[in-house]
Amino acid sequence: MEIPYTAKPRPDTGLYNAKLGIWLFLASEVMLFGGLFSSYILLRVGADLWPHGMLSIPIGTFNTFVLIASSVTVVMAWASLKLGNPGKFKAYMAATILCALGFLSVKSYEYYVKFTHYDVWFKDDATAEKYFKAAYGEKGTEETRKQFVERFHLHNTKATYDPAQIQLAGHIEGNPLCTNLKKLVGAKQETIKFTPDAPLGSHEHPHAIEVKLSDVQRLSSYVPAHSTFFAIYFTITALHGLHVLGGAIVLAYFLLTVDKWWKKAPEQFTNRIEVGGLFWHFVDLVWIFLFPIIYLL
Amino acid sequence: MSHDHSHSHGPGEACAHDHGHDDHNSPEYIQKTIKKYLAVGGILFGGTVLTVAMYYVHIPSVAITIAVALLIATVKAGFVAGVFMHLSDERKMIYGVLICTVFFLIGLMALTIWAMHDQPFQTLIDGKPA
Amino acid sequence: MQATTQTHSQEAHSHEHHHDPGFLRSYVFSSDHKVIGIQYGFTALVFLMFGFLLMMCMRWQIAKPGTAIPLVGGLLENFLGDVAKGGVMSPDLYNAFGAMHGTIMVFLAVVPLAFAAFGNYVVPLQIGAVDMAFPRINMASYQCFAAGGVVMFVSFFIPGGAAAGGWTSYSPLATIIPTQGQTFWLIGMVLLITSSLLGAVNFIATVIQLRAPGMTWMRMPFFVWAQFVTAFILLLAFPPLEAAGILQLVDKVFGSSFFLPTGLIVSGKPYDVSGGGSPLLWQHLFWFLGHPEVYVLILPAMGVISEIIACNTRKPLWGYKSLVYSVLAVGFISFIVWAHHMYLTGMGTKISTFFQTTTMIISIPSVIILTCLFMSLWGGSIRFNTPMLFALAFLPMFGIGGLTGLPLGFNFSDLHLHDSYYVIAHFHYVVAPGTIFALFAGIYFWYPKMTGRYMNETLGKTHFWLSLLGMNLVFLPMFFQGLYGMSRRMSDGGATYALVDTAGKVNPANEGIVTALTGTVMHLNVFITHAALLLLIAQIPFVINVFMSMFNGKKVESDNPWQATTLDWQTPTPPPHGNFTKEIVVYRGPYEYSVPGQTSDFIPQNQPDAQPAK
Amino acid sequence: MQPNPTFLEQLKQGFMPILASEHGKDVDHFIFLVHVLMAALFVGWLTYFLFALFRFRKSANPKADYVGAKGTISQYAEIAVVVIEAILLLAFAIPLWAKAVEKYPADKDATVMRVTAEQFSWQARYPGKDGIFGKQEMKLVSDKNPLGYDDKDPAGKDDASSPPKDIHVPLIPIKVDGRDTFKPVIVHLTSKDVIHSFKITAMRMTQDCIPGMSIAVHFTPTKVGKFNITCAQLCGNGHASMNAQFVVDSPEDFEKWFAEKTVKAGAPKVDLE
Ligand code: HEA
Ligand code: HEA
Ligand code: CUA
Ligand SMILES: [Cu+2]
Repeated sequence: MEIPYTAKPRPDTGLYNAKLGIWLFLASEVMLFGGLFSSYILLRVGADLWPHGMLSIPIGTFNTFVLIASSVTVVMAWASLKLGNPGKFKAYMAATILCALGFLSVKSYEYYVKFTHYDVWFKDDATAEKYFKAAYGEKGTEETRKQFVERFHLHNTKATYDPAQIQLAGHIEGNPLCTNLKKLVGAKQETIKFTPDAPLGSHEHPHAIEVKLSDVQRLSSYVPAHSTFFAIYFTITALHGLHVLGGAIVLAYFLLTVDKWWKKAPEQFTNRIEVGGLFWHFVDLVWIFLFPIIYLL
Repeated sequence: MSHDHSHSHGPGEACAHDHGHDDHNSPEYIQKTIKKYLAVGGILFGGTVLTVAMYYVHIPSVAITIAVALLIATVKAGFVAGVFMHLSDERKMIYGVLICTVFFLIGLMALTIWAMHDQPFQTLIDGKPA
Repeated sequence: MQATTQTHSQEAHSHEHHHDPGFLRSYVFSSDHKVIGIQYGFTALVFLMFGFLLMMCMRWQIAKPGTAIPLVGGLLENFLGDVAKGGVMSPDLYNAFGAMHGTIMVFLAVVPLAFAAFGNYVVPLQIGAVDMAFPRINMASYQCFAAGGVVMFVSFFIPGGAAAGGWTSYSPLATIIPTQGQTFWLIGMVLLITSSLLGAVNFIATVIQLRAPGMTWMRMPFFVWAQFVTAFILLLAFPPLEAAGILQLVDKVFGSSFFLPTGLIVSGKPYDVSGGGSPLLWQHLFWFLGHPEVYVLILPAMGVISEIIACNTRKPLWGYKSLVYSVLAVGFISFIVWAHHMYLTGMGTKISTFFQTTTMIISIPSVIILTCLFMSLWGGSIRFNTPMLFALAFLPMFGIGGLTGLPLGFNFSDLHLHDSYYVIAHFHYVVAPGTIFALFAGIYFWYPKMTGRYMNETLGKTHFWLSLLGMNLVFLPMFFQGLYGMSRRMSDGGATYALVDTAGKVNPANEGIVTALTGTVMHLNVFITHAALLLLIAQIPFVINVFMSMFNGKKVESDNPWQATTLDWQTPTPPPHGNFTKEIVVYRGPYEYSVPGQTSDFIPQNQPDAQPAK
Repeated sequence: MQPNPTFLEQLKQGFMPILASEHGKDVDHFIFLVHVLMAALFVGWLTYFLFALFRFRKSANPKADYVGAKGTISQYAEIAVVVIEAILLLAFAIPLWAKAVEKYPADKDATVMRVTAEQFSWQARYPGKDGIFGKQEMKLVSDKNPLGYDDKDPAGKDDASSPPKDIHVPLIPIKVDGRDTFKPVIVHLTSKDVIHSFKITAMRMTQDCIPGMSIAVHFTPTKVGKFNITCAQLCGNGHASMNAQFVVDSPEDFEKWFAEKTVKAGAPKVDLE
């Protein structure tokens, strides 16, 4: 028994099976990411405050270049096979996989940076102001308010916010990963050493300050639980990352088995590469939207 | 992929897709497309640079920023889909599937957003009826 | 071909053909669409039974709140612990069973049976394909499904029990219930959705690519059309629910708040999340699937019915083209009606007008489909065998269910009927005496093809009449309860707001309240539960029939015992690996029955030329 | 005790519960109309169906007819369905919904209250003479202030809270455009925790209470009496018992109840069962 149209296209549709299959699958992927993008839009439109510039644009841009490059190499890999050149195919495919790994490493680094960066909210105004001053000197309250305004693009400095609503951002000594108030209190810790972020327009970190946990209302690293922004950022990019990983594994499998397949069924193998490439381009395409929406806007 | 024109059609079925240009499998054709791929790669790089540059320029209107950024992204996506994914030269069947998909996606987004904004009974802000 | 017809059981048969691939490869990790179909079918039937048993426990609780469930009460206490203390169902357990009844029935019983099992077994045969386009993906699809089923099943036994937020899993409730049942539910759903997506890709590709020569679109049996549209619905409507499921999972596991608004107070304390989410967002994403999903439940059933009606009236389906266009229209419009489940969330006139208009529009193609099937009876020569009985009963039952969808579809009447037992009655009429009857019909119909033996007619007819009676006695009274204002999902069947309890004792808390449920309404609860018991008993002949007939059923006389025209009957029985023993070419439409001037009253699709009467 | 109507008696009144609101008449009428359409279709098709089964059984008609039904009756039936549905939609459902649900009476002409739902209780707050509610913010919630009312807000000084699960409104006759009717009720609905649904069958009124949102409904009671509020949206293990009484009083009874039972300003007690 043999299933028809695995290598040659069916005349009336002009398609071989796998190509139709992958396009159908991609259609469902469009709806999957579409659902997530819709959620993003709705949550953002409905939000009181939405942060900006929380992610490193140079890093994001770099990763965009990496993905685009991989898209070029994967299509070149396919074209090389079309020209009957498995040697070149290997080189291009290897480059593609390297790009994928590069992308994932950079992404992991970005995650790591976020997981060790903290925001602290204080119990009441007076306490908050006390710590703002400890962190940034006499003008501490103004400085943190400025940071707040900058973060949420509220270039209307006349607006008044109760300081207890404003968070102090920085690092905890020892760079703990994803800890929170409950965990710290649970570990019988009473104070933390906290290095606030550099004031706006400067790169110099202020000295670490001692923060009493009993003064803290909420403490969160930049994880999904931090805020809706980070929640959607991590969810979508993680899902996208999983697609990159999955795609890379499949492409690597093709790279490793090319010799065998090229001898046995060159046409079918070329089709597989085309199909794998289609998936890969789609992953790239998602990122093309993801990057401006999450990093820039 | 190309058509195998020699293939006999089943009874009652017609060839749905006909294209005039030369065989997609010929080396010359592939060579030509390779140039195209590299050009598109260049365009994608350029588009990215443009988007990021725009962010640093700080256009005062948020709406314009968003519109332009999304426009660039759409153009880039168009190139990826059209050239890398050969959509510009694809079969009817696939267009059909994708058109449905896009239609439903727009339905999902637009109707949900509309529904979330047509809530006249949402009332009582700070104790006073809105 | 005749040589292979002979009636071996499934096992004996495939051994003859190929070198023996071993038990595991043949039955567990097979990539043959027929084996996968049977795997799906069997698993789904077991879940169907399981879902029904859950509901029997709940029905007991509704009729006799606070009393121990006979027979199984002790078992529940043993397995589930305190939630079933003394064999009495606690509200928590009731909610868990309710959510799981809905989930299991929809996602683990009916979809796998109607779409995956029948679709897998029959579609490739009917279009003359050797297998599905991607056999190994097909296998992966079943494995994903099985894994999802296991996760769902295991969730009953974890501390705190299974998900208890309704099958709709509305946030914040589903998120803030502190136990992990919902997490299991979500993981299970992601697996089930993945399975459906793989299945859908495969079905569509198969129908588009693997039709036999001559099998043009308008020569496809209606069943194939129904499955084709169903596959598209699954393909495009399921992913947003998968997205929603992922978001709720992140809420649940990582403490984010996609669906939790700012300022939640749970048990008197602020709930420790960042807030800023939207409970309505979940509802939109859920119902974006939820509504198309109901057509996933009904379209394959309509497909099955059409095949059986055409064959047993011995005449072509009336209005084949209208059927096809209607089913396409239903599939298309089903994507833009979802918010009729959300009229009472505070929608404005404009948006609710949009959705009630689309809801009314979608009822039109349904009416056309039903009309065509009704008109198909006219002029037929109707054989009342068991499959046909179930198929015929489907029509009025779906009619009742569909018609009662109308008052729900108008927001002004939904104002009173929303979330009452009227809704329960509406959709059960469509899915239980509707879809389930169609599935029974399909099982009785294709059983001879799968096994080479008929199912027993006496047992079958007993099953039919008792089920028909039971279904109506169960669901008809619910309309009245609903109209009277009895709400669904009441763990005490409404006893708290009744004037008198089911035993006739006055409820002092409701003294003087004039809209409290009356004794009559409460008594219907008891009545329904008894009817449900009858319905359960009615299934015994079916279970016996399924297993007995495998060994002692009457053997089929030929490969085409019902004298049907479609290609599924033009194969050996049971069909071997690769399905067809000869080249298949299709020459005609699917329902060439009683063609004037012919000797035989049916002409198979692959028969080259008609034989004029002498 | 209430008279307990028999099945027949309930059937006679269309199995609808007692009606005590103005737009409820329209609801009932509309439900009736839709069911007439449904019944006509069902009876019509069922008659045809049974006849066809009998007439075309194999023994009566051994040879099937290839063509089958001719004529256009079924098309007419389909067109009729379309037309009737369109009429129901355009002439009834949409305008009635717009009138009954969206068109709010002015605050000053209505009994206004805010109902906060929580697992598993209902509580009403009346705005007092100024017609303005004191601030309610969930972040003010504490053991002593379970519904988060702001004590400092001057607008809240004359507010009054009902006891849990006991909500009253007065039945005050008024004239609108020369027509005798009663003072309408506006209820602002919100929830502290999960989604509940405020359902009073006698008023033919259902509305979800969604945390983070405040949604208003309005209706005009027409009868003195004690009615049920039930929760129509699954909200946890106490969902079934989350009912309350909604009492429509004569003005005097209402004043009396208001003076005796409500708690002025500050934070009312809520008992969590
Ligand atoms: C297979 C399942 C299925 C099908 C096919 C339908 C079909 C329809 N449904 Fe139903 N529905 C559900 C399953 C289904 N539904 C479920 C599961 C729920 C509840 C979910 C939950 O909340 O848990 C629900 C809930 C539901 C609601 C929400 C109610 C509420 O919560 O308040 C609404 C509202 O518009 C609705 C409307 C409709 C309509 C207009 C149709 C139309 O498509 C119907 C069209 C059909 C006809 C109009 C029949 C035509 C018949 C004839 C012409 C002849 C009749 C005569 C004889 C046969 C003799 N449904
Ligand atoms: C496809 C969907 C489906 C099906 C088939 C059913 C079938 C049945 N349902 Fe269910 N039901 C739902 C979907 C379904 N239900 C949903 C979605 C809800 C809402 C849940 C929620 O509130 O969240 C619900 C809720 C629901 C309620 C309301 C509970 C409440 O609100 O508190 C009730 C009450 O009576 C009920 C009863 C029944 C009954 C008596 C059947 C019977 O018809 C069952 C009949 C079953 C059979 C006839 C099966 C026979 C088959 C076998 C015995 C297999 C044999 C096996 C082998 C041969 C191996 N259902
Ligand atoms: Cu509150 Cu149900
Ligand atoms: Cu629906």
